[in-house]
Amino acid sequence: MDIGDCYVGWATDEDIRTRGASGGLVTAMLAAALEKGLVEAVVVLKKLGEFEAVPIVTSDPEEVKAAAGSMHSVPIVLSRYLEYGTKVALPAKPCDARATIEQAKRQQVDIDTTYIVGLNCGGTMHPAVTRKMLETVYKLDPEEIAGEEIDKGKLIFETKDGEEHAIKIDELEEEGYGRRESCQYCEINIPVMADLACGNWGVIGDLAGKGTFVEINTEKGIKILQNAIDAGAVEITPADDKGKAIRAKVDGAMMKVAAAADEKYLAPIEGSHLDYYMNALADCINCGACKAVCPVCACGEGAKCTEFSSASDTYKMSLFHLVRFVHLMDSCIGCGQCTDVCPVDISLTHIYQRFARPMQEEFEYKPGMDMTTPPFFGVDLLEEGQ
Amino acid sequence: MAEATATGTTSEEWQPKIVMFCCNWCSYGGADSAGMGRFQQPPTVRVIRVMCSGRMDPVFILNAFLEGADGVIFSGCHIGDCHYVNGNYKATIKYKFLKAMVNELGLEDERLKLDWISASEGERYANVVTEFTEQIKKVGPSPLKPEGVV
Amino acid sequence: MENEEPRIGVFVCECGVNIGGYLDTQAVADYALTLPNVVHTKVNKFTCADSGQAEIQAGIKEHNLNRVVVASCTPRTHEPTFRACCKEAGVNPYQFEFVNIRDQCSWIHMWDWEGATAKAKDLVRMGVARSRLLEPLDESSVPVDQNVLVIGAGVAGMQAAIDFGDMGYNVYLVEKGPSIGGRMARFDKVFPTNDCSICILGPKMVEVARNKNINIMSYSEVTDVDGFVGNFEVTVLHKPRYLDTDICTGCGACQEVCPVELPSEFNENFGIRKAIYIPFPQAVPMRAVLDKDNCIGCKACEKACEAGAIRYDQEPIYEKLKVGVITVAVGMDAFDPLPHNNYGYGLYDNVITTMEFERLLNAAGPTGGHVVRPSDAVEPITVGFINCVGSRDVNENIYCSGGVCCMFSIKNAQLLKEKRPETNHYIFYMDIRSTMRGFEEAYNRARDLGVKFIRGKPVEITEKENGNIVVRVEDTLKGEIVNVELDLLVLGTGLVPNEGISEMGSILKLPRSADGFLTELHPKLAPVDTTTDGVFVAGCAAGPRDIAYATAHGSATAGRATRLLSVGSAPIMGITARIDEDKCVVCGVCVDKCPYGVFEIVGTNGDRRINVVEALCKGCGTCVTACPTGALEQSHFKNDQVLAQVRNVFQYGGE
Amino acid sequence: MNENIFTTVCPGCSIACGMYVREKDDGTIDIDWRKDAVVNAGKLCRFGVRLSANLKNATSKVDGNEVEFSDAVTAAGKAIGDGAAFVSVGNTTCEEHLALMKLAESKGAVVNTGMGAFASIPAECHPTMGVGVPLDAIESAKKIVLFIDPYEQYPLLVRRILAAKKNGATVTAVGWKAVSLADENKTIDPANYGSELALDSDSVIIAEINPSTDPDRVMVLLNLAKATGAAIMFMKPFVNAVGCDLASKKTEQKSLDQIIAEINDGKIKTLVCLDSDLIEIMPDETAVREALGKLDNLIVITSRASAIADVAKIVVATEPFYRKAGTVVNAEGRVLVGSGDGTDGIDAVGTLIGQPADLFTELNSAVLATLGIDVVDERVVPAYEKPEYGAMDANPTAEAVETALVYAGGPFFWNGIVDDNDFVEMNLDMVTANSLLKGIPVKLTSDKGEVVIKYKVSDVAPGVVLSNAKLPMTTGMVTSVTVSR
Repeated sequence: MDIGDCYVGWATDEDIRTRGASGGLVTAMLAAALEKGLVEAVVVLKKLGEFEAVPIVTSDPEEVKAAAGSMHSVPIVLSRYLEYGTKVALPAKPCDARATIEQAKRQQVDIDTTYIVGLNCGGTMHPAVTRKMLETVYKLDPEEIAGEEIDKGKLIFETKDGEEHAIKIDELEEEGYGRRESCQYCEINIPVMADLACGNWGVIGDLAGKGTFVEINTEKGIKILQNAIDAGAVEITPADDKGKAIRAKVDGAMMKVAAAADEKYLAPIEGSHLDYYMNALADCINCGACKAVCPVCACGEGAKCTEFSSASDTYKMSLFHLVRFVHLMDSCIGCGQCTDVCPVDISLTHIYQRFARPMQEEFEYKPGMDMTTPPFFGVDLLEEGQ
Repeated sequence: MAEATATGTTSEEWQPKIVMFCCNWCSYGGADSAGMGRFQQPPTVRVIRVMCSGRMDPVFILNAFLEGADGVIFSGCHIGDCHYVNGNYKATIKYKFLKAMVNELGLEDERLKLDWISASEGERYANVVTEFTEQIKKVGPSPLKPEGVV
Repeated sequence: MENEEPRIGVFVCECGVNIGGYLDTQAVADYALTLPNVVHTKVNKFTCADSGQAEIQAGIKEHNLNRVVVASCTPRTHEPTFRACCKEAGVNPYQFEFVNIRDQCSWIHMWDWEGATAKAKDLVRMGVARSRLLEPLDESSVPVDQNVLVIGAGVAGMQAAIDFGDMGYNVYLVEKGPSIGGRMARFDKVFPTNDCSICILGPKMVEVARNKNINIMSYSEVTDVDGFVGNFEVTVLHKPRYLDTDICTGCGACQEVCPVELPSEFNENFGIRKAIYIPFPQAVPMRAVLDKDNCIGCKACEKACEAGAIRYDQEPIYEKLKVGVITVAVGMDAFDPLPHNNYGYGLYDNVITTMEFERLLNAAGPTGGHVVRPSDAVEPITVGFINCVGSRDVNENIYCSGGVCCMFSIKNAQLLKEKRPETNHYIFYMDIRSTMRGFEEAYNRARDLGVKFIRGKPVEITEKENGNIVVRVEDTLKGEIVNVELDLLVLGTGLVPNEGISEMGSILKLPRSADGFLTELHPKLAPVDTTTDGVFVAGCAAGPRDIAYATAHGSATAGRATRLLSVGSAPIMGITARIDEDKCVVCGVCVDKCPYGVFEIVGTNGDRRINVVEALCKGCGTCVTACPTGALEQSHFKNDQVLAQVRNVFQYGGE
Repeated sequence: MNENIFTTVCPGCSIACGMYVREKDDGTIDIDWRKDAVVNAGKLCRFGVRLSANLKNATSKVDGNEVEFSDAVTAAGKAIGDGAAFVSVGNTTCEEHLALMKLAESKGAVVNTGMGAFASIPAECHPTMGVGVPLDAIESAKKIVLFIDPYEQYPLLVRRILAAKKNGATVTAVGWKAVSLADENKTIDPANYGSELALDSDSVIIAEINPSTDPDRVMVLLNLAKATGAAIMFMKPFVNAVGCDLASKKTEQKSLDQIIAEINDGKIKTLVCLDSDLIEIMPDETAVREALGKLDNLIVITSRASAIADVAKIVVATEPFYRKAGTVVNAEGRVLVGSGDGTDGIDAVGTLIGQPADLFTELNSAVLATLGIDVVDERVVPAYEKPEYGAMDANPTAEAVETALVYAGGPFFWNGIVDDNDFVEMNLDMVTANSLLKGIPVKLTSDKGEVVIKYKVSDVAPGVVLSNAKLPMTTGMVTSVTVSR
């Protein structure tokens, strides 16, 4: 088994294989990691209702097996749940993985003891939006939903009666439904930065739906997969080239869609930028939620953005936001959390991205993709300048 | 208008207020040399001394703008001459960020300036101040200036 | 002390008319009194004068001040004065704040009374706001190890070593070459007195060798320096000589039998040396060295060595030293005209450099003191010297090599003329810089001897079939173009930084100036100090110098360093980085931001923390800027102290 | 390395935002955003975001000594005799409130919610005063009139109002401070509300009732709503104020001021407070402390450490709010339940009134009965009877004083928490007129004393010094002060 290899795998355990998505490879792998002591803890997405799952930390393999993924899970701020150095494995969408890597750069997570099992992601949906969409567009009772998937540009809901209801994502998103805005223009669908990249894209033939396509990206990736195989928890077979090609094709298609969304949402601001941003932030109530959820912010309660800024400032804009802008310019991964939690509905991710994009391009730096030091903190690139 | 009294000039012409951060070893010395050489310049600049341009925290500059600064200059030793090995290189990176930030924010590009001034460049210091002041007069008072401050 | 309510006194200086003449000092003082926590203000004629300082101290007593603000000239010159004044009166020197209303206000707004006054008020308001937040600091100190490291055993390094040794301190004198002596050992005679170089240097070299406090480490290099003032940890590499220096007697039998002949570096590659050789007759230590790269392994030397000193299997040895202070005297190189073939050097046989000429002139040199020209070994009759080769030249180095090359050429022309009166000499110069004592006399002596001085920079050098060199030059005094045919042309090459200097700079964290030489702390007031406490610089490492200057520097470093050694402790300035561990999230950004290695992450998992080695900190504050949490603070330049100034630039409704 | 996640609502105000509380093995908590919550889509204001810092658990005490829960209950049993007075403003579940009512009944007393307005306004108005309109209804309103500052007082209303504006609504704010999202900000004499605010049945009036609200102001607004057919919604500062009011309806009510008065007259000797901290809730802290000092018995049943618990004779410490079983009714009348199953408070009362331990089940069904529902579904707002009421003649006392310190009481205010609210606001004229220095605190002086505090320049009515934090020198929601440097 080598870095770069691609396999299709599935859980040997009947129950996991049938319950877990795509043959339950990931679930089985995580459980095995716990059982064999490769890790002390696993982060699983505890499902609290059809449309919401929250990450919880567990050291109980049974809880891992019981949990199943969800399209609506929020990006994971690992350091909020774990002490540095904990041996942990977590399932991670690309943004989760990038968040984790950024935290590792800030010494909040020990990358060497953290196994990131990446999951392909075509985007996530906000529970509230999803419900509204089901009621108004699909004309379905949210409580009747049994499952969902994205296929061929369509968002498909399966109701408990087994019926499938499909609508084109573009149409949905035209009307402001569908995936989170940040997901719509996110161009990373395959978690190449994680230790393993898992998903159902590229699983074809009679394995379709019964197996998970897994690409090995790191030594750690080999470790956790091999561990599961040795434990007899999973079986794998080399992925065939046709499968690889299809996977790449799907990825390519998604990237095109993302590029289009980028054009749409991040088109240059018309008129005065200052007015644009002042209006955008006018309703800020200084709750601090955006910072609290930010996965690339390592600071605690005390931070430069909060310490030197106060609700009592008589400023036209809040120093808090301006400092956040600077700090995020190289580091924002566009995960969408700040927008999600903003009580006055400021599209913060959108704003941060407007500041971050040009900087990340100038420094040819994409946060969360590897352990490169963020330019703002970088010293080595200075030396080049000398 | 109110700003006229800000710098107490009798002239009706609006005088901007500029915050300038100088490193202790070069630029602050340059400011002193300007004095030694009696190089006259408009009384628009308020100098704040830090030990090294590497100490130049974006928070300071952003705060200066929010306070009402019409322009901000930060200045250090010429590249290669840093008293602290490479503090001014680090300042250069921060400047890149701030410049991009200020531009995206929609503040006029002219309002933020980084310049290397050595302790011996008194005349140059005066020129920098004078030219920057003229530049700011052209763009006018900062749109971020809070009401009522002078 | 810290949380006691601030009681600020503001003293506004008129500086005679320097301030009082251009802005309303009384108005500034009155305004200051309206500011919160200001309980006393006074206008002084000269605040820095005894009377002014007395008024400050009286104010402190009378109003029980715990903070003092002086609005006058510049902290760069007067901060120490006022800090001392405050300290005497019981106010912590770091709770003194300087407001610059002369150099940066009255002097630059001489015709704007209103504007200058308003600006002065703003500056005072900013200063008072900062002063309100200033915290008392005490300068801590660290013990100073009593051992000394001198890097480079040229004349400057040797002098430093001797002085340290004589004062009773143990000195490690590290020299990268096989013998001490440096450049001076290669000179024939030295200006302006023209005494024999080795005759005066030789005894000094022996003096070094004899000094029981000096530990000569020749053929060795400093590869790493850790630690801080008083506590440096030095790694020295002892390069293998492939012989046992304790046994070797320096008899030279080995070099007699060695079959390998190589150009002799000591003789500027005129003449030869063997693969195993004694560096030069007066070498200290008088020991052979085997050049392994060129050794053919015939073992002839081993047989010839009666002492049996040869050790072919010797390995490099790394030694760790602990020292308290360091003198850097790594010297210079002569400018190399080869790459650009300046004035035909490298193209025409009979164009040589001063250093090469020195060796030809030297009785112990390759030609036994007979100056011959390379092309045909004939003794030249007409010799020309070009000055400022590689100096005062926009294409090479803009700086002047300190008159060294001027005097070189004058001396060499003179020497040859004295030796062989039949010879003619031309010196092509831009300016003659005979600035130091006895230089001008040497210049006159050369003129009297008939050395011809042509003021002009040669524009063209050509070679004739017979090997003669023709110099085409405009005699700018006569204002005419002349062609001078010479048998030999000597280039007065300037002084350039030693090739190893950039490495030495980074090992010791010393900045270098535009000219490439090490930067002293202050060119006038601290010429041998550096920005790294406990490290001093002597000789040509800090710029072109002549021997006298370099020697004086050597002694100077010993003198400066002894301040620390004799007291046995070194002060650490108060403006260092401090960390608030409750706020710190151990993100580690500061660690690689710091150019001095102040920070390290210690502990594991939950107990990880940042360890701050304050003594290493130079107080630049770069780490404070990088720290995202604000846990790092630079004492005396804390975030809120600087922000207090920023937030007082403006005020509601004017005053 | 496992954690419990509780689904709960934020105890900050009557919007009752849905949220998760993560409880680690060591008992420390951290909040998480419950994006599936219908009330707030997971969004929280500063109070909710910082809940773990804002709420500290209580400990059972008798005469200042820590004791076991059961001992505290026994002690309470002895102390609570006939003639005891009971207060529960609505910081806990309907069930706990009901339990307290049972206890009160057994002592021939009632439970006061402290909302004086309810006492002096005809009962037929109570449903309208109690239950507001669904928050979605705000979004679809054509015109919105704000008698509150949503930013400071009820931040989670802001997004609803912004949504309404997107849908074409116009917003008018009537208050001390200009509200930036309002199309127009006005100060209007209550007499002219009708004429100045062109309202109709597509309009929504958003106001507040708190323990210190002048009933006449409420009546004026009720009249306005009746006259124009506009929907009206009274926000309340306590998470379950509505539920507790519904539970206590038809019982005679007293305002907190009355209760304090009766303590001072010696009419009340024993006071039982259920998650109701009069010291924090009432503006004049000193007066309250004095009064409480005169009691023979002050019994506090509470889930959080609070000022009143510190001075109480007996503290019965119940589980933190997020662990409680039971129902909460928010300002829109929505019925909410958390995933907690704690019943300490109820069990405590159970023991006191000699009722079986499964008192909760009984109370719970009683609550559902009162609300007229069989099952709790957070996504459905039950239908509430809102009887017609006649116009009332009201003459609200003028609040304007020459220079007045005025409160905009938000969650932090009612919970007595100093956070990022440690400053007052005034307009630029007031600053320059008193030649205040920038960045230097202002001095406010009332008959009661003085305070030095940071100030901010904002668009506040002339003569008004607005505060979100409670200051020691206040005498009421509006206090006459002088401003100086």
